[in-house]
Amino acid sequence: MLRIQERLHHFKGHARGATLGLLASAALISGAGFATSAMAEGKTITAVMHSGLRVLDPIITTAHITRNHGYMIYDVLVAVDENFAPQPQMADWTVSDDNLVYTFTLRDGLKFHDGAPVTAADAVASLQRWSKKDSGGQLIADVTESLEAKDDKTIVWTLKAPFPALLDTVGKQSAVPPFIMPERVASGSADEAITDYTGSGPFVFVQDEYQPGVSVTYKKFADYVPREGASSWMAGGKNVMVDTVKWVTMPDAQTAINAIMSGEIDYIEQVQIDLLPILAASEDVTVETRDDLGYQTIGRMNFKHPPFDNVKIRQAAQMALSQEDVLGTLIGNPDYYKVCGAIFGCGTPLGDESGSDTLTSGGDVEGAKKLLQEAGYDNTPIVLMQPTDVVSLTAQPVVAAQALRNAGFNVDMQAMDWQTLVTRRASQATPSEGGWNIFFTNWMVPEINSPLISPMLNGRGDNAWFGWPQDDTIEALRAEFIAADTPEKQKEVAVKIQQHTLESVLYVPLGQYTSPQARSNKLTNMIPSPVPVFWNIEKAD
Amino acid sequence: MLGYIIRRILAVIPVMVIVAVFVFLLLRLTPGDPAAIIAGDMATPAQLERIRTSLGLSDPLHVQFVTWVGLLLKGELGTSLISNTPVTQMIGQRIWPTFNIAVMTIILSVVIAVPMGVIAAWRHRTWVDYAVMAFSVLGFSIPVFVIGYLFIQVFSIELRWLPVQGYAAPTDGFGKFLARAILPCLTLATIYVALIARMTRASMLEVLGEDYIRTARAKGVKETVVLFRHALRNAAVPIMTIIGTGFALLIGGVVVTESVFNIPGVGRLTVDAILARDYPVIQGMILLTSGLYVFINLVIDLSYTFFDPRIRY
Amino acid sequence: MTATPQPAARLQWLFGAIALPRGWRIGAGPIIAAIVLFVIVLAALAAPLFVPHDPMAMDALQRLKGPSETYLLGTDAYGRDVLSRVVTGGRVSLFIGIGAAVVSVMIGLMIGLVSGFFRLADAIIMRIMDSLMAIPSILLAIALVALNGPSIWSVMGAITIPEIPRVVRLVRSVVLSAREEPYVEAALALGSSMPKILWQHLMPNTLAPLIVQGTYICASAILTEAILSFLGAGVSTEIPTWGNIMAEGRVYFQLKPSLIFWPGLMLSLCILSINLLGDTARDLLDPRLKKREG
Amino acid sequence: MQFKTRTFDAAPTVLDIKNLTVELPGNKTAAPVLDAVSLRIRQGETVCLVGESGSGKSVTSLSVMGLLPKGALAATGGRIELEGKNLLELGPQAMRDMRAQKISMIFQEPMTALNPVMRVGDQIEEVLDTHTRLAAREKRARVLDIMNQVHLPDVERIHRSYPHQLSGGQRQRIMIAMALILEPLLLIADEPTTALDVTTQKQILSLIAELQEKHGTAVLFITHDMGVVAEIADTVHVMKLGQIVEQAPVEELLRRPRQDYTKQLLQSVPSLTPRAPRPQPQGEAVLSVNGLQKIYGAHGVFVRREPTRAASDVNFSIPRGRTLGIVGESGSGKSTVARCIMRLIDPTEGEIRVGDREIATLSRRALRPYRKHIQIVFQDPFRSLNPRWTIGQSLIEGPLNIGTDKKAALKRAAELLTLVGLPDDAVNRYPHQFSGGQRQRVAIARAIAMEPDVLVADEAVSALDVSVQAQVLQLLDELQQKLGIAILFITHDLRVAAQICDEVVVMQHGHIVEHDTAANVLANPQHTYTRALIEAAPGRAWDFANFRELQTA
Repeated sequence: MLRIQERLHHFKGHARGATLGLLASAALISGAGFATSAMAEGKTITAVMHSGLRVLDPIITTAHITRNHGYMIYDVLVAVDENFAPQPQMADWTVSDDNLVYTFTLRDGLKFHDGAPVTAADAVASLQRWSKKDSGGQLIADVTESLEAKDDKTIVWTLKAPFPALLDTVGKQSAVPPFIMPERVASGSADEAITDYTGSGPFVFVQDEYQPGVSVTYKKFADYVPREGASSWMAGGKNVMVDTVKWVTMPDAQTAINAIMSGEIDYIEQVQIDLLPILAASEDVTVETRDDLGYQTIGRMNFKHPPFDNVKIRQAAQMALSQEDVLGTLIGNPDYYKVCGAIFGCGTPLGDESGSDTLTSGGDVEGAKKLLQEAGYDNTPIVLMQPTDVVSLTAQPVVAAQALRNAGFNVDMQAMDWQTLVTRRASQATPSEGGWNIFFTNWMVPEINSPLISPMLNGRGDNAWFGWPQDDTIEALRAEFIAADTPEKQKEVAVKIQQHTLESVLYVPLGQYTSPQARSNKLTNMIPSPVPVFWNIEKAD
Repeated sequence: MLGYIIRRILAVIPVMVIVAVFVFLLLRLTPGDPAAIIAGDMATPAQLERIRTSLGLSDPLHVQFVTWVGLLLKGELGTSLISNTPVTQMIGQRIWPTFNIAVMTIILSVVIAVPMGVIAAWRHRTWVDYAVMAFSVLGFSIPVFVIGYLFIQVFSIELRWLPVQGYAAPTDGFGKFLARAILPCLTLATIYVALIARMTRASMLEVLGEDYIRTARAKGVKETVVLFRHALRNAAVPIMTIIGTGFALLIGGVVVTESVFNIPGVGRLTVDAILARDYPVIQGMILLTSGLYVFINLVIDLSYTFFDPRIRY
Repeated sequence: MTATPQPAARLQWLFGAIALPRGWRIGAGPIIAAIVLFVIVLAALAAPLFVPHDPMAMDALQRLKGPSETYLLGTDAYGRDVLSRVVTGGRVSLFIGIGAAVVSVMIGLMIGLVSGFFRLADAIIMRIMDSLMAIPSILLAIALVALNGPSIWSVMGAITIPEIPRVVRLVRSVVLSAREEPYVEAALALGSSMPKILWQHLMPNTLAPLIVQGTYICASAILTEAILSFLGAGVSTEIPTWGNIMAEGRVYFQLKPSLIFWPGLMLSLCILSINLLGDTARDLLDPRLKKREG
Repeated sequence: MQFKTRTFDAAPTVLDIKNLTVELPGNKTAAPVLDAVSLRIRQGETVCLVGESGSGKSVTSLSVMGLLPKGALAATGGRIELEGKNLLELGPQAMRDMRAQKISMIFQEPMTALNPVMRVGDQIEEVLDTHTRLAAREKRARVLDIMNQVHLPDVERIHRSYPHQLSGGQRQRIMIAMALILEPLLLIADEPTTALDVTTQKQILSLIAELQEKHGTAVLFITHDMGVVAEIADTVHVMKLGQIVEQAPVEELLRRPRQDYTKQLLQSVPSLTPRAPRPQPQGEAVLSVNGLQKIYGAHGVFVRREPTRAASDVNFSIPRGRTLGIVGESGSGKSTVARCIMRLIDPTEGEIRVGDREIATLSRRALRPYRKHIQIVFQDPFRSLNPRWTIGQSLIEGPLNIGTDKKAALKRAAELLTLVGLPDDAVNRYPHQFSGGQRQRVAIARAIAMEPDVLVADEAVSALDVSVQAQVLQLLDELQQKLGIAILFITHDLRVAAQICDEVVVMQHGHIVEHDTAANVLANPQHTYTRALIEAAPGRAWDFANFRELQTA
């Protein structure tokens, strides 16, 4: 009923706007009916997220904002806690002794936002759609014998060969977690975005107030039954303590900071570090790091074309780079960055810094020059792609370009918007014909903290991630890792992978940084998490 | 008159067709792939290709064009590639902030600029004239975002009179709307005021030299009556014209102002769409703004008859 | 669509415009403007000879520093010297401004003459120009920069193209009204061919208004460059332009207003000077204004 | 000729200008614009102020109105007394109160003098709004009354018309109504009939006289036209370069001018006497026009306007060495005919023969070789020469087009300049360095540089002062005798036509109503329209050049 009324209101606003639209004064008073629509009732958290939400299908894209959206309105079977351990969320599980049969049992009281109960069939459809898109899911799919709903509550996943990391993969929090959607939604194509946004998560997506790229509103889902126990990262009880959460986008960092200081908004997911001094002046705002792992910034070269098809030249380039310079320019404040040579990130179980000396100690320009000479570099220009419209990626190319020039590279830095960059990096043409030699991007540490999921460690040539290394060694090492069944063995393989990665320069880790958030002091009980979640948070009046 | 209107509306058709073809080709020749945006960082080339196909981007250009034109003729603008929302709905959601701010800006500008220009012309070559001219040159010379930041710094941060940013619809309370709209409007109005004041002054200077002004004075009519009753109406046509052509300038300003003041309007929508290669949204917006520009100028042309009875169509 | 029906009489003044009016007076304003502009241009041209630092050299440890002896105006977010960048930034900004003015005037002149002369071409050309005018120039410019990548050339092109229709309209209206002049009819009666009349009698009439228009285009091109940079569609951050120095600096507006202030000041002074000179040129070339002054 | 002979010795003085001096402020070196002008007007008197352009007539009138352009001109000496009050000392508000109540003014160009965007009734009413407090109905009654007094037809309709919907004569009547509605003591009329056709001029002049009679208004009438002076003046003041050189009652001045300048001025006034007939020339006509027709009409998709017949069924021919005049009022189609003949516009129908070549239907390109045979001189000497070109460049443009060597062309240009009475070093100078009469000579030289058979003079002397007009007419005559050119002379002025034409064609509404020798047309007009034209010519019974009544032969 409520929805119907809202729609009526919406429609009336529209019609009235259209008829009176030409009369300026009339429109001033009445026409703008639904731009912000009805005011949210009760307690509302207004949050500025790192980017605008535009894609609503969390399976089709790996964009963080869409994943965060997924955690708002969907729930997952298994979730990792702050110790990287998989914990039951929607389902408990048992594993057969031969590690081939996983049986998940849905807990009681799970309901979709439209009131229908969550069934095993929904979960199976969702997992199947997910496993078509997610790289980890694809690995599991390769060894899957069957995945079926035994009854309304029971899901049985039978494997052809053991997959020790199955629970970690199903429970991972980043780069496409398997969100559970109703079967009617999940049974659609994995390449076409969904249009029905019914989930079973703690918040309900308010479609009428959704403005792509500008704002999105979530209402508390009254029928959500949280799991018992305290919440920890993605796991545990998701207790919603406010009525409405509203994400708004502010294209301008300055604006957001002014807005939180004047109390117009409650939360900024990522504050630009250079602007922290402004916030320091405010007594009403707390700046803190919610996720200590943060991000890894990286450089990736193109293995298909000269000069970076030559490993020596790749090494020379890596040698020329200094993490300190990159991070110092990008972040500036040492409190928020960490020089870290570990490809799996510092502070993670697999993290190890072997072989990263030059990167972490300010670079070795002379060594790079020498190496470059030995490699017989013929002054082939290096096409370095620089995005102009993504704040967190503007510094790396500029600093790297300078470092490479210092080492004797002939750098052709080409500025472009991010869109052009993501399109162009998919091109395997030669750099002079619309291809490229090197670009930079950032990963959340949980997205690269394991050889199973880190896209850069794929060595399958044309099927690998952009840059397309053909590297059998890394493939062998990854197989070895999958087979490793104890943490100790896994760590051992991980170190080998670390060494090999830096030696053949599969990619260049340029250090780790965290992104502080700002919250109004009215917000309390925020749990630490790499995903900015809105359960547990309380808001004072 | 009616015949003229019909002819003018018919003349709009080729213009809009050229705009449509031009924009379509421009966009499709632009490097950039909406599929890559949708899929994110981890997508493989095969996945991208599948998404492209499902969006219809793999079809030959002319097929895409025919599809789009077919939609247009049905009065639809298509569906956003990125957010999977109908373009008309997206524009519908975001047109009102822009519209309200633009209308308020125009009203504000005319109210400020016309008297400024009239007085400057009347007091030609006095300090009033020089002050008005200095302002109008200055208004042209400062980038609109600098003006915006200046206003924020002064009125919101130093004086704390007004909110820093955001937008509230008039339905949420007129005061609330006004508090948030006044700075963007002033920012936008600066250049518009400069433009209109300048044109008003020039046009008035010309009219004030006319014989009928001398006649009016010879009748012993008061100067205010001479200025506003006799001169201004005769000077109105070029002023109206500049208000119409200045509309294009306003659009440019709106794009910037919306991002400085965080207003969820169509200006930002368009820029975001361009950067994301969301073709249907860009095409829809450009078509819409072009159509609006043409329409406004048509209305202004017709309004000439109101100001000048000699003009008959 | 004919958006702005220019009464033919409006352009009448252009025909007497060649001989510099005798007894012309210039106030202090334009002279100061000329000096300011001269200094800015000279400084930009000679920048490599005297700026204290390489405007592109970065120092991660010297980010966002305030003014000091080494860095007179402080440093930016990459640890580059603001003074050097601001002075050098004029090069690209002015290049874009002047380039856009010259190119759009030249192309517009050619198209406008053809359009004013050939009736058939006129109909087609003016429809295309109307269409171009109807597309908001800033959106067109962003799209063009996105198309070609944000190099200096593509930014210049993106600014130039939307200006062309305005020049065409101007030239065309001058040509159309000049065609009615008795001396043009006399030339026709003397057996001069139309192309000759077009080039020798009509084209010179367009020069005075084109010079004025050119200064305005130049000013607005410099501004547009700044706005494009602001919207993320400008020249690469490596090469300083007034626009992208400000665009980068806007994030730090409250912390370091000087990042916007100095380039903004240079930009505004420069545009102010150009506009003032344009106004002066227009006044000098406009005998109607002279007449009113007595 | 019946002159006004009333005396005003007993009449009270309305306006007394004493030693009025007007100067350019901030320019002490320039000669004063008005130099100690003194002038007195008494009740009921009509004072004419005559002089050529630049003599200061208009400045005098504007001084009285207090309407000198601010900053450009300023009264620096003397007094202007109205009823004993010095107007120069009044404040702005007091001066505004004088206007329309005590002094009114009507201007030359009734189109531009009326506000184009206000209904004329409202414009008259504004005078009442400004100076009186009347009820709306009373106001309207008064406005309609004065409109009736100026003999406007259908006053209700005209009351709500805009100026552009009225004829020139009606507009001037509105101006007069506006000026006289408050019955001022003094009416200043600044060339009020110059922009009007002669027939309209006559009506307006008699209207002014009638109203003056009725209200006893004093009139200061400014004109350059001696004919008008003869018709209406009581007293005449002759101005030259800011000074009054002579003043006298009208008959006295016209019969016995004392000053040389006045004599010279009077001698340049052409009379309505036709020139002595010349022997009929031999040979073929060099220009003949047959059944010429020009129809303007829009054939738009959505437009349906009545086509305008600007000229129809026009026939005439000119033999070598002779001058044919086309006379008519504005809108008669005379200029359309000239432009068709020049092929500046394309005739709708008919043939135009130059020599034995039919040119009416030739394409523009094919026409070019025949252009040399027929040349034109335009009305406005300020716009007919390219301001960016030297005189030399303008003169050789045509010869270069027909393949003359540049050096030869330049040499010929210098000769031509001598021929038209200009120094031959003028080749290197620009048009703005010459006066209007000189430029018209250049334009004539440019035309004859092509050695044409026919010269079309389209109102070629209308924009010139009478003295210059006489010189240019003489030049044309001389050239015709030397070179044997046929001249097609387009004019609205019968006197001018009488001076120079062998034959006259009278046109009205695009048709030829009379075509005969000049002597016959003037002495024995057949058509009523021709007669009306002749009768409307002011001062037609006076032979100004000889200071006596016209001797009818």
